[in-house]
Amino acid sequence: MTDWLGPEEWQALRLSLKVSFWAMLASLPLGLLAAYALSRWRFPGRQLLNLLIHLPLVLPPVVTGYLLLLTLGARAPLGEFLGQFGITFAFRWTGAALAAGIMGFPLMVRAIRLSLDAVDPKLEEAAATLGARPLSRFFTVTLPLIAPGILAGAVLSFAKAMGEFGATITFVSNIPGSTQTLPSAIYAFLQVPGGEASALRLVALSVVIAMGALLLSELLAQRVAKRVAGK
Amino acid sequence: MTDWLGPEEWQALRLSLKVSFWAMLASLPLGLLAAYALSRWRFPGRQLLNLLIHLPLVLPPVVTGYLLLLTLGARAPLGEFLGQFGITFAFRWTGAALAAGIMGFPLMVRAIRLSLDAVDPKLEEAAATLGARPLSRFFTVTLPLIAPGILAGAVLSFAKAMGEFGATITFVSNIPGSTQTLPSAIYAFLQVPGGEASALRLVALSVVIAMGALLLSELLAQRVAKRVAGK
Amino acid sequence: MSLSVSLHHDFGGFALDVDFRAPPGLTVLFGRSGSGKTSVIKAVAGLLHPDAGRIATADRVLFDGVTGRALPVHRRRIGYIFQEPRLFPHLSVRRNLTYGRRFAPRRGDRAEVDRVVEMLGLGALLDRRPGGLSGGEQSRVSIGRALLSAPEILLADEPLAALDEARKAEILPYFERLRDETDIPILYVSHSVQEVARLATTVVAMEQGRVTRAGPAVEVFADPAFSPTGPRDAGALIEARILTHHADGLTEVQAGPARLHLPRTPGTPGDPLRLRIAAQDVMLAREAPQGLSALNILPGTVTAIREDAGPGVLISLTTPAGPILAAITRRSLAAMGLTTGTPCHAIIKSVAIAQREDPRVG
Amino acid sequence: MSLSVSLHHDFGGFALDVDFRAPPGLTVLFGRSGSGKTSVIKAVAGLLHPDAGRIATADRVLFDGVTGRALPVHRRRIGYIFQEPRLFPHLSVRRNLTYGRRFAPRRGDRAEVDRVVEMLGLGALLDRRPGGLSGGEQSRVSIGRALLSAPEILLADEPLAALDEARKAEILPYFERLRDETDIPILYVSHSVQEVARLATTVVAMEQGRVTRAGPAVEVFADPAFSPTGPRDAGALIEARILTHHADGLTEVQAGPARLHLPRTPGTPGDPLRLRIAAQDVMLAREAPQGLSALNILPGTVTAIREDAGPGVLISLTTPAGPILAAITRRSLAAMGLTTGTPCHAIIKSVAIAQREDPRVG
Amino acid sequence: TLFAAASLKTAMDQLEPAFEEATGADLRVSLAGSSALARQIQQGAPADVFISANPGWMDQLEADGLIMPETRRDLLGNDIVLVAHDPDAAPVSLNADLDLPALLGGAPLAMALVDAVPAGIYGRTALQSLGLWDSVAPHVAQADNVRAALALVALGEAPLGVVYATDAAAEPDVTVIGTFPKGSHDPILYPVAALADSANPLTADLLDFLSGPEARAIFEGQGFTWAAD
Ligand SMILES: Nc1ncnc2c1ncn2[C@@H]1O[C@H](COP(=O)(O)OP(=O)(O)OP(=O)(O)O)[C@@H](O)[C@H]1O
Ligand SMILES: Nc1ncnc2c1ncn2[C@@H]1O[C@H](COP(=O)(O)OP(=O)(O)OP(=O)(O)O)[C@@H](O)[C@H]1O
Ligand SMILES: [Mg+2]
Ligand SMILES: [Mg+2]
Repeated sequence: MTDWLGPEEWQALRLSLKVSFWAMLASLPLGLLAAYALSRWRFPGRQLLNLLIHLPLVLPPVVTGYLLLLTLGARAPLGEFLGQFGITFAFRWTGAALAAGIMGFPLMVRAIRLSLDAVDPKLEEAAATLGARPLSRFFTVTLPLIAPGILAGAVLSFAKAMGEFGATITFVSNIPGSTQTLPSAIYAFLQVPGGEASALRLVALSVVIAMGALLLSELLAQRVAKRVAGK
Repeated sequence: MTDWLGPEEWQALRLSLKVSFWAMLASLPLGLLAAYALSRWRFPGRQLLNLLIHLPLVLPPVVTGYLLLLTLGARAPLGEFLGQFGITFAFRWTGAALAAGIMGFPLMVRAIRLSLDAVDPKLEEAAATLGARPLSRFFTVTLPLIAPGILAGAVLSFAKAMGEFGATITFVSNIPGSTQTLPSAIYAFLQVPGGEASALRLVALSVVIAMGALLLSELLAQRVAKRVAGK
Repeated sequence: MSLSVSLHHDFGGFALDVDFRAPPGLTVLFGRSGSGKTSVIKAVAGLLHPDAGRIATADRVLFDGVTGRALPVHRRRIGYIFQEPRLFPHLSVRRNLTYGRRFAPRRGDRAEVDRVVEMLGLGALLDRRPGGLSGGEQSRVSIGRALLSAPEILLADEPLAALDEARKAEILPYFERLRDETDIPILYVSHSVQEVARLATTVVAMEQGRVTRAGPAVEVFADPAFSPTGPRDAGALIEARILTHHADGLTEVQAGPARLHLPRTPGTPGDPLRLRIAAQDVMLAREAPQGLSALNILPGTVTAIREDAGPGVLISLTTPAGPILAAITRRSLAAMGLTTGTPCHAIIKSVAIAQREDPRVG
Repeated sequence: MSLSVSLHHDFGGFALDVDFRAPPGLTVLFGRSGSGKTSVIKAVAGLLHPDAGRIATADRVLFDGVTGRALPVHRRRIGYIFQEPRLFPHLSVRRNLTYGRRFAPRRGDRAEVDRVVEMLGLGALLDRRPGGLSGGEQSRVSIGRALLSAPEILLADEPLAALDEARKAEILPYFERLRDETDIPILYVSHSVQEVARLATTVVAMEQGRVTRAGPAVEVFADPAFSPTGPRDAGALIEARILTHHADGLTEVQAGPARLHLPRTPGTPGDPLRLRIAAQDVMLAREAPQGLSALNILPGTVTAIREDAGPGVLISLTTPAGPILAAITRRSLAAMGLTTGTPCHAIIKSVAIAQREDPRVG
Repeated sequence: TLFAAASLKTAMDQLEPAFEEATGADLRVSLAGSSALARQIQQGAPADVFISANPGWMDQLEADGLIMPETRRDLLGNDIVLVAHDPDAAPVSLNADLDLPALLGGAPLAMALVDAVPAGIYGRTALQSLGLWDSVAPHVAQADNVRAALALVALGEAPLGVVYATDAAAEPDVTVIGTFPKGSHDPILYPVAALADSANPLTADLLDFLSGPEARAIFEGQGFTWAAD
């Protein structure tokens, strides 16, 4: 395996996994919150939030990356501000994770929201009559019932992150070891003559990984579904 | 408006709308079928189909475009075969729609599938006892109940198509008037120093359009939800 | 038409093992919660695929465990009133009701819809969606939906459980008419002795997934050993025929050579009628009593005395009207010195006879 | 503790407009399908936000339409047995049952769980999930879930509708105990006259969203004008006290100066007891009858005669045991020449008295 | 850290170990589109040296004061060529008489984006100055970069394409049938410069190394011309 992949590629793989994993994990709570807000709350600006979440889907990835660069780059006010607290995204793997997370965010929110919309409010009502506070209700009733949606959202976000590169490369460049992910590496290979074979190898790799994640999520989802069906 | 946009941009806008609309519309029946198969049928190769559908999410768009070129280009066997029936994708807007549709397909299928999984099979059973054949059942019970998922899938697919460019430009290139979509135009502007302002104009345009589609879908979804809730 | 059901199914922890014939008319499945009634009905509907068995009507095999052939649900031509309403949430009440009609080979006339809507009191709800309906309203829609699908087998799983007595009384006659005027086999689950007594042609009693007793309702009910929910619900069924309607609101019926009075009962002279005389409602006297408000006094002879744990005993009597049961206390048994063969009189209040839930009666 | 409910709500097409006080004990909401019972209960639970009104117990205001303040559902400390089971599909039966316990301020002891599980016969189902349970099993779990949440107000919407008689008889005493031994206000919806008669401290009758009659159960039931589901369900309630248990299985009770015999009834001498004597089960005689199997014969005087459309009439009598109702035919009325003030005898079969559903009786 | 246009990847893959060996330092090379890299530099990217495939972006950075102007020099040069898919295609002479549309036979001419990507711009300028542009413009399929354009030709989707000589040389499935005369377009240059913010002591070494003979051999091995010549 280590023979088959060069050390840089090996690094890119590890980084991709790290970036995708954290992109997914960090999006989860936010995605849940956003999906919940969109599904259950009526507030001014709701449709604006909805649009904002969908933006990365509509914008060419380069534009998303550029916007990130403009807002969270080392020179940008917000970026500088966060930098004071030791939070920097620019040209770090965290930035890659952020970009990947943002690109996968609309997919995650949609999946969770669809599940949320399908939860029978009568069950939440029942939990309330039994004395469960809103938060307890959410964790004991809503959350287990939307598990399939969360799983779907997570796998979509992960898969997207494994494939994302347009926004990532625009935002944090393509620095081996710190921001060069598999897709960036694939991109670079495709930029030069004769790079196709190498690119293909990496493509196969990311396909295998995504397939693993997908199978895992399907397995988990099946379990959840069985539990809920009462088998 | 026509002043504000150059004639080529105007054309790109029209083309983008056309491409996105058809990408969405043509994906719908296939997406429904795929989602149904994945949600309800157990067949060998099910997970393979699942993976295949998710591929465009995982692969860098360029790779997807390249694969399309390899399979459906004018010189590719399948492409030539279809060409005999007058079906060509290469360098046509149809190819752009195909690429966009494929890129949005995983999103659409997921959304529909989540809705399908949430449909209470007891209602389909009830329809069966009332004499409804599987197909009638699907159209009179399942389909109306998954309308929110279909809407979500459609809007995701449309939004994705409005933003897609990597696979599109790789597959069908950028021919003004026949395959130059808004995102390609935006990308082009971003390649040259000082092109940001022009790019921004087009970005704003696609955002406005996507927002419109989003709002429309939310409105429709609300109506559907109200109907089902019995209000 | 008759329906024969034989099936075995293992749920893991619960095994269903039944074999019975439902002759033409209405067959009641009777049994405690969890005894397997719904499972039997689901198997007939095709929603449960049993491990083995055979389900068939005179002219159609619905399921054959040997060949493994099972008719698909939608081709069984059943009307299934589920235990819970299961309405289509996205369709109006009207479209829920008429859902099955478009798939029916012979589509009932529009008047039929109006009749059923009228009977179920759904007129004001037709354009509503099920979401906002009350529990009873939902269950009425679900009854209507099954009835209007022109079924060739009717499966009713506790259809009236959520309804008030008055509403039940409006719907019961419809089931009676189905039972008497059509050839459709009806499987009917109910926990209500009154419903069972009134409707059942055949009774199939279940316990823990097995049939413990099956037979014609009249026979089963005359048996002092059959007290579906404790001895206090014992009662005999009597087949009678309407004689005349009196001006004071009573209907006189002929049961064998005997005549009985009951509150006005719809029907024309000559119509057959089934009466249930609850064992509790029968009083016994050695001498023919005088000056009582009770109108029906039947001479009879004690044929059996069944003593159970409780303070009561069940007395079987033969009377001109047929066998009846009386529940009296041990103390009375002793005081009156009744034994097998003792002649005595059964006193039945007229208003106690008969089709209890019908408000037009009484 | 008492609960006062006053509310107005317009559903568009259906208006709810009720105002009643539920004194300590169990208050039955009684009314036809669609009359608004569930809506009232939902408002008390906080699941329906009425347009106006006020809902309060002695020490807590749950809803005040004037200030607009409504206590959130989870802080109302209610136990709500919904009309449909509404179980949590992802939790085992055990975790469904104990769901409310962790939120209860005073957490009942574990023995309480075992007692409720035992009473509801859920022992074998604890590790199953609700999905595969039978209808009756689900509704039992839902009863248990509400009872185990240590509620301070209990709302029960047709809790026993899906259960067989034997099961009902096992659960009813639990509600009686709650009524008699705790201070919890209970709102209870039921269509069953027997359940109502047995449980109700107070009866609130509803029709089309309005209260048509409300008052102590004994009063309401003694009123010949109150026949909840048609005259044939009329019947008086009598308050009595256990005297002795006889060796032959009968229990003798004291009702005023009169003594009555009924089948063995649990309780120790001195315990209060409520009896329902259905008007149908009472026979009248001008002379004290002899040699009858009926053990209870009460002298009385006719106080009122109510004639309705049907062939029957309702006679109100005063007897030493209290006011009772008798339903007889017009023909008997004429034959016996009864008018207000006529002395006569009421004949009641001992087995007909009392707490009907309890299998330990009879 | 070196920011280099992605088209230099193969060369950079060889340069990196060579430089590391020579200096013992750790060189990191970030390869992306010139526009992306330039924007990142504008936003404070931690780069030390930038090699652009597009002089325009370097001008922009210079105007912004982001590079050390004295270190800027043109490093590499390149040619644009006309390539054909058909291995037997006859060479053509690129002048005003060439009937490109006829050669294409209705099929597209693959180029990079003619208004945005350097290869496309050079190609368009060359065709314009040869007077061929107007006739061929409707047939041009613009890819997002040269490699994609080349792929179109390699796959035969487009019979002809206009690409860099370096790319054409490395692609076995295309045949060069003509080189655009140097005068028909602006010189194709890859400028290099140290960034103003660079505090790395090795920056100067890297610049020297890039201009050194070892680097030259590597670049020329890839078909680039040495701009200093
Ligand atoms: N959202 C609503 N819109 C319109 N009508 C409604 C709505 N909710 C309830 N209703 C109507 O209010 C009436 C009372 O409903 P409710 O559920 O309180 O009846 P109920 O007395 O519990 O009846 P049941 O015994 O059938 O359960 C019904 O006729 C119902 O259709
Ligand atoms: N999938 C299953 N797995 C295990 N047990 C099951 C399954 N399905 C049903 N059962 C059990 O089979 C028994 C019979 O269920 P069924 O629904 O037929 O009862 P029922 O007679 O209709 O009862 P009820 O009167 O309560 O509706 C129940 O104890 C139920 O728990
Ligand atoms: Mg059942
Ligand atoms: Mg209700």
